[in-house]
Amino acid sequence: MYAIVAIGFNIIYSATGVLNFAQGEFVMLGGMVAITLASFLPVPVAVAVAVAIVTLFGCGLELVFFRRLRSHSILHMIIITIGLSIVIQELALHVWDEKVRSLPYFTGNEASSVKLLGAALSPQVIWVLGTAAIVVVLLQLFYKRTLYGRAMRACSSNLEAAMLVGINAGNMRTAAFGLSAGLGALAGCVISPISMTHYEMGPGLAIKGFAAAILGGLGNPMAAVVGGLTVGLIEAFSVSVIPSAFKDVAAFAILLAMLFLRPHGLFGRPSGVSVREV
Amino acid sequence: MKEKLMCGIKVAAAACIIGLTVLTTNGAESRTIKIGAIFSQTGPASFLGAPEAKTVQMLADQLNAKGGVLGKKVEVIIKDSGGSPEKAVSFAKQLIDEERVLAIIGPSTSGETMQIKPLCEENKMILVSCAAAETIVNPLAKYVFKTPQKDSQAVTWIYKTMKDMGISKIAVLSGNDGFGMAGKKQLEDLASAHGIQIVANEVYDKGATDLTDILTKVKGTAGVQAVVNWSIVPAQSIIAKNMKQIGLNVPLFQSHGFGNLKYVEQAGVAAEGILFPAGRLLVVDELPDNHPQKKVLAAYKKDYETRFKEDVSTFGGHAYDAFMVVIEGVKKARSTDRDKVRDAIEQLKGFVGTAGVFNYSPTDHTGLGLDAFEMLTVKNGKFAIYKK
Amino acid sequence: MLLQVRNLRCGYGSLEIVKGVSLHVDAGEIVTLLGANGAGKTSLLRAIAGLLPIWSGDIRVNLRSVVGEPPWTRISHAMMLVPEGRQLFGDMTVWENLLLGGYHNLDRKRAIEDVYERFPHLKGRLRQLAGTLSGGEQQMLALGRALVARPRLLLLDEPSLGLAPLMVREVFNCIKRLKEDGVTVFLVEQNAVAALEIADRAYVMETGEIILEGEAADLVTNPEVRRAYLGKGYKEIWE
Amino acid sequence: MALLEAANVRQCFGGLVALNGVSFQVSPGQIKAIIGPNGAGKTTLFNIICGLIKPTDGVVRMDGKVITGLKPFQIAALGVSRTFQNVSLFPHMTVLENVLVGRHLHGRAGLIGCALRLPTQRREEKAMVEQATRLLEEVGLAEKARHSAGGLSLGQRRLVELARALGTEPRLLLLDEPASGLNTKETDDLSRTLRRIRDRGITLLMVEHDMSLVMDIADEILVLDFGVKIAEGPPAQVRSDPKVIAVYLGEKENVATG
Amino acid sequence: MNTTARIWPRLAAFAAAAIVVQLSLSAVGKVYYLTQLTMAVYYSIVVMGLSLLMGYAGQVSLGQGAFFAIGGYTSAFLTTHNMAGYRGAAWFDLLDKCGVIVSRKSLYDDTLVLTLAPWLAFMVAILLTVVIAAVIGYPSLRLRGHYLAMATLGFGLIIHCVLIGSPALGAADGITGVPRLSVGGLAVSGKSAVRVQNYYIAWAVAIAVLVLLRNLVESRMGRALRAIHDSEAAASAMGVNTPKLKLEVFMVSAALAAMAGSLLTHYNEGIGPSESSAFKSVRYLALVAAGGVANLEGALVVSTLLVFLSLRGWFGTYDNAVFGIILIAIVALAPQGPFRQLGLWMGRCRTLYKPGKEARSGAS
Repeated sequence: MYAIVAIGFNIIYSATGVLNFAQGEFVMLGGMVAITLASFLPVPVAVAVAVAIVTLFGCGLELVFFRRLRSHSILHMIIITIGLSIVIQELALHVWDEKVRSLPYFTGNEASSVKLLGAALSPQVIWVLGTAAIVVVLLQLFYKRTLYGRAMRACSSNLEAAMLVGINAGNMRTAAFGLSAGLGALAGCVISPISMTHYEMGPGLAIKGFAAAILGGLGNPMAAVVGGLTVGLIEAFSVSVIPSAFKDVAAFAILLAMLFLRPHGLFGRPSGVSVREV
Repeated sequence: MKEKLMCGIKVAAAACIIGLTVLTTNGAESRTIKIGAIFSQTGPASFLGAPEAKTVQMLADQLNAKGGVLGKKVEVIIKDSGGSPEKAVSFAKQLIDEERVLAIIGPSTSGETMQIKPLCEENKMILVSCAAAETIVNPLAKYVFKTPQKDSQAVTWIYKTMKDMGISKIAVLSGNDGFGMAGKKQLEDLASAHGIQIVANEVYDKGATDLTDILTKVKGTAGVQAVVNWSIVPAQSIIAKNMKQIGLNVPLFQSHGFGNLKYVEQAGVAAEGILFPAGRLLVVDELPDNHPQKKVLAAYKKDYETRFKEDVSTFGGHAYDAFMVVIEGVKKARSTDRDKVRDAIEQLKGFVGTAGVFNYSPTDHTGLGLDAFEMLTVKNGKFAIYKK
Repeated sequence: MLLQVRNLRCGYGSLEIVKGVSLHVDAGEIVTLLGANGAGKTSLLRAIAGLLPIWSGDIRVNLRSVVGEPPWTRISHAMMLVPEGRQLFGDMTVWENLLLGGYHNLDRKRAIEDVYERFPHLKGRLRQLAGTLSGGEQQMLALGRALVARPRLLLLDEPSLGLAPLMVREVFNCIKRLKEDGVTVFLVEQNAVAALEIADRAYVMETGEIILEGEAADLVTNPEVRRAYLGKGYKEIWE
Repeated sequence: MALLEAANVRQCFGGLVALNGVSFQVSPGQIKAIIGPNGAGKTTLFNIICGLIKPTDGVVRMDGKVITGLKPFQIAALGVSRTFQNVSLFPHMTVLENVLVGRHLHGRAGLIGCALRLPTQRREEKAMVEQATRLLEEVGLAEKARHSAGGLSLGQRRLVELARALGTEPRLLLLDEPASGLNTKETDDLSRTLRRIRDRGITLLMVEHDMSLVMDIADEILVLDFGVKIAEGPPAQVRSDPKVIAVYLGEKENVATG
Repeated sequence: MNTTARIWPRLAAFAAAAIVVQLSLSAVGKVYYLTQLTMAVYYSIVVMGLSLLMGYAGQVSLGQGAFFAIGGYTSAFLTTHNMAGYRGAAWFDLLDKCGVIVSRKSLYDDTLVLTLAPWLAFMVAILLTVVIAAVIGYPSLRLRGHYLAMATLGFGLIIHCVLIGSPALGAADGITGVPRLSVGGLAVSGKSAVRVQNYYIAWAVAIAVLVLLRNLVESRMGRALRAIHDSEAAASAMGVNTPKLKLEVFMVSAALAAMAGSLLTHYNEGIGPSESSAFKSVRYLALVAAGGVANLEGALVVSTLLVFLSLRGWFGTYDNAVFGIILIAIVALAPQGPFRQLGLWMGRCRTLYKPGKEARSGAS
């Protein structure tokens, strides 16, 4: 689950160099929209439509708030994505309300479980894992096999050269936002039955997703998945070592440790992260 | 020169805005009774504050439609604290100093209540809190009351039920918020008195989305006969689901915070059989017609649900009680003098609220006895009174 | 006139780098722009390619003004810049680099085949990451990538930069062949002798202005060219 | 003894070798110039000397003390100052403030002293302003002291940068293409200024493309090509070196035969 | 550089504004507005500290709320934790002999409460925060941009979790019953009787901070700081010890946050964990942005105003949204800060009317 959020970070970061602090809000919006639609549409349709709507929303966000900016300094990017995160949350609070909602389980119900290697898992967990796996595979195909995906990689590799060969960097940026929003929304839908959807869920997810992305190394979807799983495992494991009230502390501590020691991630190469470079 | 000019502009701008606030705030009117309310309508505790604010607004409208009390209209000033204590303090000071309200209802959380408790006490301001923690009324403050049932009573109910079921070894899980921590303390304090042994004791993040890890740990602990969970949403539903998923098939007790059908819906079939103590608001339909609370509860439920198109929750009920306690105090004192109203509230006996029948006294500012609770369970996706 | 720049002014921040430059390139020509470091050559090219916003003046490709258009539309005017320092997609393969060169060229398969023909060297390295190529190979790839788009006007920014003499020769030979294939080349070089050798016409730039222009053959012997490179009084120094 | 000594300095960026075992010495009081075509590794060498990058191999010594591995500010404290190829002024500060930053090393006042404006700090500040003003006068920009550094012309920026570098009272001053972008008159002024600086006992090491300037004022010239030293010696000797001519003016014969 | 001449008029203006506001509010009988104004002024101290860090040194911090909370909590804990149980322990006797133990009666019953003297707790609070800032800042400040923001945010969240999870610190309820902080005849306290006095104390502290920071910015260290912002490489080459200076400024801004936290805790007589929430830190960021990133006076004015309105409950349930919108609006419309942008617009208008005069851009 963190993995999908981490992938979302990756997509926008590599295409635009922006770390989107509002990434968690896409997840929340996906869940919220799907839940609303599910009241009169079958669940699969609702999820599909929700993902589509949030994708458009992500594109719109880029068009409205990023396309026209005069300054693209990192400080301003941080400020504006944080601002968006808050405003989207508040919007969600006033559009929906403070209540916690959830989608019905895709298969089975709340009490059903599947035995897997001795561990009991909810069928929804299988859904989540399956979705993450499929997303990663599709993303890899998209990036490695399609012209459009390659163009997106080109933008992150060398923006100026990409523009020179005729890639419309503006559209790429919009597409990256849309893609990342859509994936976030999808994540929001599949996890909704398990962990429910709440207007305030975004930031917590975002920072853990970021921890996962950092753990894996920014700019690499595969590594993000490994990072996501690692964060989840460490969280689960930490419960048996430290008081569970401090479970989140463990996750954040990992984030800090990673940032301080290996900001380019476990698998990444060192690049423009730390100051000591010319 | 330019610097001076800029400074002048800034200062002028500041003065203008402050001037504006002065102008837009109405002067006090003596023809109305002002009651202040501080609820956490937004922020992490909004699930408490939002229904509370709605309830109080609704009650004030209803009361005024009927002509008010003592011939005066009631004006409710609701402030949204967002769950921040410093805002609660700021608002309390406003309500005390500027609005000179008769009483303050709320805040929603015990943390905020504790921050303004000394403030109200010093300024002789009636505070009727909607938060549950024991520390609000213990140590006793002269002007501070509360309406939710005591945690200790809820715990007593749970332990009594356990005894009847023959359970003696339990696991305690609690969320890391004020509610969870307060409940945890009561569970620990009262356990030995009821012959209960806590063999596992875990705290988790209140926003946690997956508790399988903790429950697995509990499952691994020998001799756990029941699990008590003390938290607020959404963990309450998650815990029920996770227990079923990992096959931890012992009875699950929840706190009185489980009082909303929504949580049952979220837990789905996993909610079946959950036991929890609660006021009777949730099972109003099951109550016999001659039950003293039946009329009040049914009316509140109907009014709230028709007006706001959402299920009534016990939290709104706490605000109902708080508001009505103040109004009853005014009626009984036949005065809007704050000290007289306070005395009247302290002497209030047999007032029927949503949480139970209130009997305040100089030593008890909670007013509710053990009978305020009913042990409830979930049956077919609905709340039902638990019968042995 | 394939490319026409009129009275172009541009710079960074408040610093004016290019101070009113006018020049033109006719179809089928190789025109070279010479000048010392810091003369503003690269800024001028970046402005023409749309990477640097211009302050005033006009840039026309095929008589149509391209001022204000974003850089990625330049290719629709059949114009392509090979920037200074190659600017390859270093973490992508050679083949992917070529493919992206033909991002807008629907006939890119054929175009890539043609590039193989031109640079047989690249064909053996299709799966290699562009960043791991040697300097000369990178320059070949940069040229090749630009050619996949089948530009009629090719802007080259210091293609000989950092290359071993042997490679420089190969690059310049290649540019000469391009002309034979009907591609117009606007070449910015600091290797003046080599550039003038293959160019038809040349401009010399100093501190943001064009100080000299003429037939390449004339300029080879023009002392001003050397001056622009080597500073005043070059004579006493070098001869 | 040499003031600055580089021994077998090697620098690789990824697979690219920017410097391949360069050794040279700078004697006190001389003006030494480094020339060579673009991409020869001149600026890289400067960055290594002043500590912005750490060489892959080799050492640089100042007064016989190894300085490779030290932070730039530590090297600056040893008396090495520099200007930048692309003029790296602080654009949001005034000209005077820029030069005052150059005086940073010679101030004592810490954060607390500055915040409280202690008398010692005030005296120090006054002295620093006087010195900075003097430096600006020296480069002829005193009247621009209060202007924003961002609004100056390139030539003026170079002068401010020079004044700023002099503010650190260096023993060795590194100049990265000080004449690039300057017109003839400005270049003449610059050459006079540089001589004056040398006469004050400051050793100069500069990278420059303007041959006339280099030949005019340099005591010694080092020629780099592809990260390799191909010639070193007094101007007269270097200018007659056929290798240098070939490298600098292009490989005429090769192209002709190609 | 004649800095004195530039500072005093501003100070006089602020002091005059403070006095005018107080007098006019007293005159119209709305003196209670001073309560929220006082709180707002304390918060603006945090904002000024962050403005120094962000605007002048160019480093982002999303951990200011945590520093505020560390300061506040330390003060609150030391002045409410009853040490009566430690009587007889050697360290306690030593403290007692130094005269730093104070006793008072409990609010609700007659038990004797022995705590550390508030002024000492205040010192300890700031010191502790500075130490923590040093520990966390040393590795953090090697990062830049997004990474630095995330690192400080992560640190803030850790502090938040620890505060909420620690029963000794009141867990989710926070700490209440903090006594007043009195030095000389003055006391930081929220009692309505000393409201006016406290209003001026807050302003005095804020203006003092402003003066100190102004001095700092326009001195040797401040120039070095701004140099780092413009070009770290060039600053370093000029002999500026950039890592050390950045760390020092980080510590200064943390100390200011802690000071504000401690003072406000005494003023409010308590503190809760929400002070350390990520949103609080974001709010400080918004206020710095709204004041104009490198504009200490702007930060003071804007944050005092906006926090005042927020504490008055002006924004109702849209409180958070307002700050989010400010963040977006500033970046989208006035990345230089509203005052500077206003200056630009005014300058443009002037040139329209007087075409002969050239507008000086960016002046303020």
